Amino acid sequence: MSLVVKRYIPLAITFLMGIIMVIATYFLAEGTPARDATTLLTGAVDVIVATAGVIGLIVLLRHHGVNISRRGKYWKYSTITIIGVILYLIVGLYGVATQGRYLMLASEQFAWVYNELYAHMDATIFSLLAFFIASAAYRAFRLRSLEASILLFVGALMLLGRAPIGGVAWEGFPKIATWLLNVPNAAGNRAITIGIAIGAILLAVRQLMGVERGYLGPER
Amino acid sequence: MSISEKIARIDRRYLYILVFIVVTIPLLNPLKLPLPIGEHATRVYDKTEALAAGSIVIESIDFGPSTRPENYPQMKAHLFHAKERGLKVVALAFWPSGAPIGEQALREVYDSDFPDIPEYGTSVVYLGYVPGAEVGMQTFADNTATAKGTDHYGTSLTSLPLMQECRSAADFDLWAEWASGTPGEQQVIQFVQGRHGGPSAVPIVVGATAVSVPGMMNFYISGQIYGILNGLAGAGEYEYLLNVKYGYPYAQGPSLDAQSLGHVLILLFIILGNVGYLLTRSKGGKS
Amino acid sequence: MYGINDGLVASFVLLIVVVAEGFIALFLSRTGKAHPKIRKIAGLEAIEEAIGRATEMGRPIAYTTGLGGIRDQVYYQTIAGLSILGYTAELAAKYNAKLIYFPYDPTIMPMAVDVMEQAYLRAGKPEAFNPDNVQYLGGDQFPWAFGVLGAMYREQTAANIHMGPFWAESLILAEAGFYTGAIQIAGTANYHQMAFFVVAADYALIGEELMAAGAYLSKDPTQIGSLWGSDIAKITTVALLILGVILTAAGVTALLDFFAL
Amino acid sequence: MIQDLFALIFGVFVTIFIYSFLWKENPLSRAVEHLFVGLAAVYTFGSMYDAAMTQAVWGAQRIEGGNYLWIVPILISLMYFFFFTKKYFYLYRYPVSIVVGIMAGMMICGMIQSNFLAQIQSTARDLPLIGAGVWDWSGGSTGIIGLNSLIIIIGTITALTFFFFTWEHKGALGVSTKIGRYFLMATFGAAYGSTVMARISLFIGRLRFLYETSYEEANILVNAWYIIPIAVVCVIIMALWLRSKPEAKPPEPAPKPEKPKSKG
Repeated sequence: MSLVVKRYIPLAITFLMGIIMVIATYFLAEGTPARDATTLLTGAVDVIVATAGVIGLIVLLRHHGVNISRRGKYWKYSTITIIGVILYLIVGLYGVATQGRYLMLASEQFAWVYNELYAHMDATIFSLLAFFIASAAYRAFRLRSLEASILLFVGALMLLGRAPIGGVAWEGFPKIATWLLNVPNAAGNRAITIGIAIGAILLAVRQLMGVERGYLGPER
Repeated sequence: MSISEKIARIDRRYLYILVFIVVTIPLLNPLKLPLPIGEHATRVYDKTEALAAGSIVIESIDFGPSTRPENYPQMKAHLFHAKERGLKVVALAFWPSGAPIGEQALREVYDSDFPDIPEYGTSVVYLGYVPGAEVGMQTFADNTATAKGTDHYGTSLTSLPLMQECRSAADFDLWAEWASGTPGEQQVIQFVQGRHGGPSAVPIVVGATAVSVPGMMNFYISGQIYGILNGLAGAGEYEYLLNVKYGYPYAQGPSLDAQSLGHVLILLFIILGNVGYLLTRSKGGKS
Repeated sequence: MYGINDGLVASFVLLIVVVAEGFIALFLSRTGKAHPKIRKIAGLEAIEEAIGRATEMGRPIAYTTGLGGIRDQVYYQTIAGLSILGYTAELAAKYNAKLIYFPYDPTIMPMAVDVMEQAYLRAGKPEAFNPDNVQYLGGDQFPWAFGVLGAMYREQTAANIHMGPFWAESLILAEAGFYTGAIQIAGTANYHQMAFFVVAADYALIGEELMAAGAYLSKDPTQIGSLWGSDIAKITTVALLILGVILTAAGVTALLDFFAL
Repeated sequence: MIQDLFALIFGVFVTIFIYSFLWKENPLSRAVEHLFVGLAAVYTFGSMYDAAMTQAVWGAQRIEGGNYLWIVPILISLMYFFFFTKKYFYLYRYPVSIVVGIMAGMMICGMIQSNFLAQIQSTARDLPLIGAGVWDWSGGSTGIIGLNSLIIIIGTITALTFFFFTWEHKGALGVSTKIGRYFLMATFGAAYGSTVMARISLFIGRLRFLYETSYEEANILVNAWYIIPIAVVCVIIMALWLRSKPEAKPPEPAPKPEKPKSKG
């Protein structure tokens, strides 16, 4: 009994939902009430997962709270996280209370924190990549083997062709870069795309059939 | 440690300092290097230029602050172009973080009082954030009114004349996608173009971060994407084209100089690394 | 009654073909009528070695599934990543190594805890599982990436395993992770990020290899059968490609017309 | 407004502190990291909450418009909270199984159409091998159209064979997978090389923020770069302080086993 509730019903639900979506796409004409109902189903996804955000918040607070109370490693930094959560949550809840439709992101103060403070950290961390891409190229683009050399030369030609200066040095560089992008790159890309499509479809089929159910728990 | 080993294993921090210096110099002191104009950007320009005045352009702002340096100048230049050409613009964002950015661009291009301008509602509308990601796109293409009932400022769509003209994908003359991830150009192709008559019915031009451009080439070759602005260089090329005809400021000059030097520096790194590698290897072979 | 929607006939036929091939292969393998052998995937074989090394050094293993959630288009990569998490956690439990998992999207947190708990149970050490080793780092791309980075440095991880959908943070993790001295195994099916994993990580899984990983590691004939099915589907694809090119070159448009249906 | 000045100062400080990570993981970058994670958790919570509100509550066919059916997904959503119980932990699987099923169904249809069918179609349609002028030099970045077509066709097929899982890569298949791997490497090289521009752009974006932003009000003018030295001094003080502390050295990492790098 318990296995039925724990495993088989969820599997059956997954299967049913998958089949409904496939049937809707192929057999239900647009604009019919049945099709509209399935569109609502996709909209419901956002609602169904919504509480997970609360879970994340609680788990984070619990993790750092426990760390502080135990004076664990780096507990002082844990207080920063907790203060950040509490302050931003207050801003957000104030926004919810004052914003006409009880939304959080749309409230002015919440958006201000995001655009004026949060965005700086976001963009800076992203820009670390300018350094990492340079050091990774330095350390990994070596003439080790034929494969590595192809990687190196195509990469170097792209670098030359994509930089404005490349075209000034020799007008052929941008053309070669465009050709590399349009021809060999497109070939590899196409194979990867097709491979992923087949792999993903069969993964989904395995999953809908309950064959691959790594995520659905107990084997016992 | 021998010299060749040292060359092969330079501490990464020195590389970082070099990157920092080399990118900074041209920003402080522009070098004014010339810029070649590529086919990808020209096609975006020509497509927009060829549209009849009064055609409806969807400007889909699907990026956040993190890729703003690349996407923003592209989008702004294209908005300017659309305005100059007398096209009707429906701007919207499928990314929540795109909504404030879109508003800022519209203010800079149209007027700082946007949306309190006479043409608002007739030749330009800003819908703001449209929720639902790819589902939202699909709904918007099926019926613009059901995706979102009001514009960014709470005005009902029924009271905006432009939205009466722009009811579904059949009315779109061009979809300009400012993309940096998911949802992005792939979702537009799948859920808007794919379901509404293909590339001839809904042509798509994309302004993308340079990282995602190689992945789009397939769609470009197959015609599903008509033209691409490739990263900052694409923005620069577009600004340059607009500069020639409309006198739009070519602001990306210093940045593109910095790009050039950065690329050359990384090439030097690669060469240096390989010199060190080959030297150590040949030594290893002897002993 | 409704028929097949306009423009989707060819797509439906192809779907049926791919799924049927998968099924037949799966069925034959399950009933023992065929015994497909599987080729080695170096990146997956390396996981055990990486865990062994972490055990020797007494340092933890960092595991991530990228920006994976269950509510996005690439959810299938997340599922694949969680399958590999189960395998990795089981090995880690067996070797008594500490495994820290950094979920990105809160929607998969319960799944991750479930998967790891079951893995420790399979290894016979349910008491060794500490739910605190599933560390949530705020479900946004760069805070998450920076958090993982900081944790990798502070914990001095001996192995970093990244399996799932990755975006720009792929190189942040793979390159910065390199300097902690860890073995790095990474896999993604996001086309534009594979290059960075290939360049910066020690072992990389490319595209479909990630989706096949769950079946590969399970050693379950049913699942391996479905991999065999995917190979057959690929052969069909190659045949269609060649046929299409030849027919088009010969001026016969029948196949293209069919695809346009 | 004074908060704009605060935002400016904050922006400069976090930028410099995060860049200090490039030197090493240090208390300042760690502090920013912890703050950022905290804010992100709230942001994620907010965006998920907003998405649920706009989907379920606001709108003509939603609860606002009298469609109380939308309470059902909200109730299902609450099952996630059984995460915190020991006995009914498994109930979280119900919302998950619904979502996974829906996503699987959507994904299958999308994949077959755009990643599979469209790619085969375009290989057959857009890659001419015979025809007028196909084998002539057409210049520019195109070269010879027929040759390009041939390369793409061969590249696609050989690279696809690389993904065969249940055949040994030997004999003819071995040759094919080898060529396929070369194509994949070229693909990755192209992706890497063309990404550099994007990454440098981001850094340029940050530099422009540091150099060009300013705060102006009445008779006060604060340029962002005024603050850079202060932030840098913070980093230097921190570095000196770290140096003065007896460092608990982590054990030297054991050498990695020297194995031929697998790029597959």
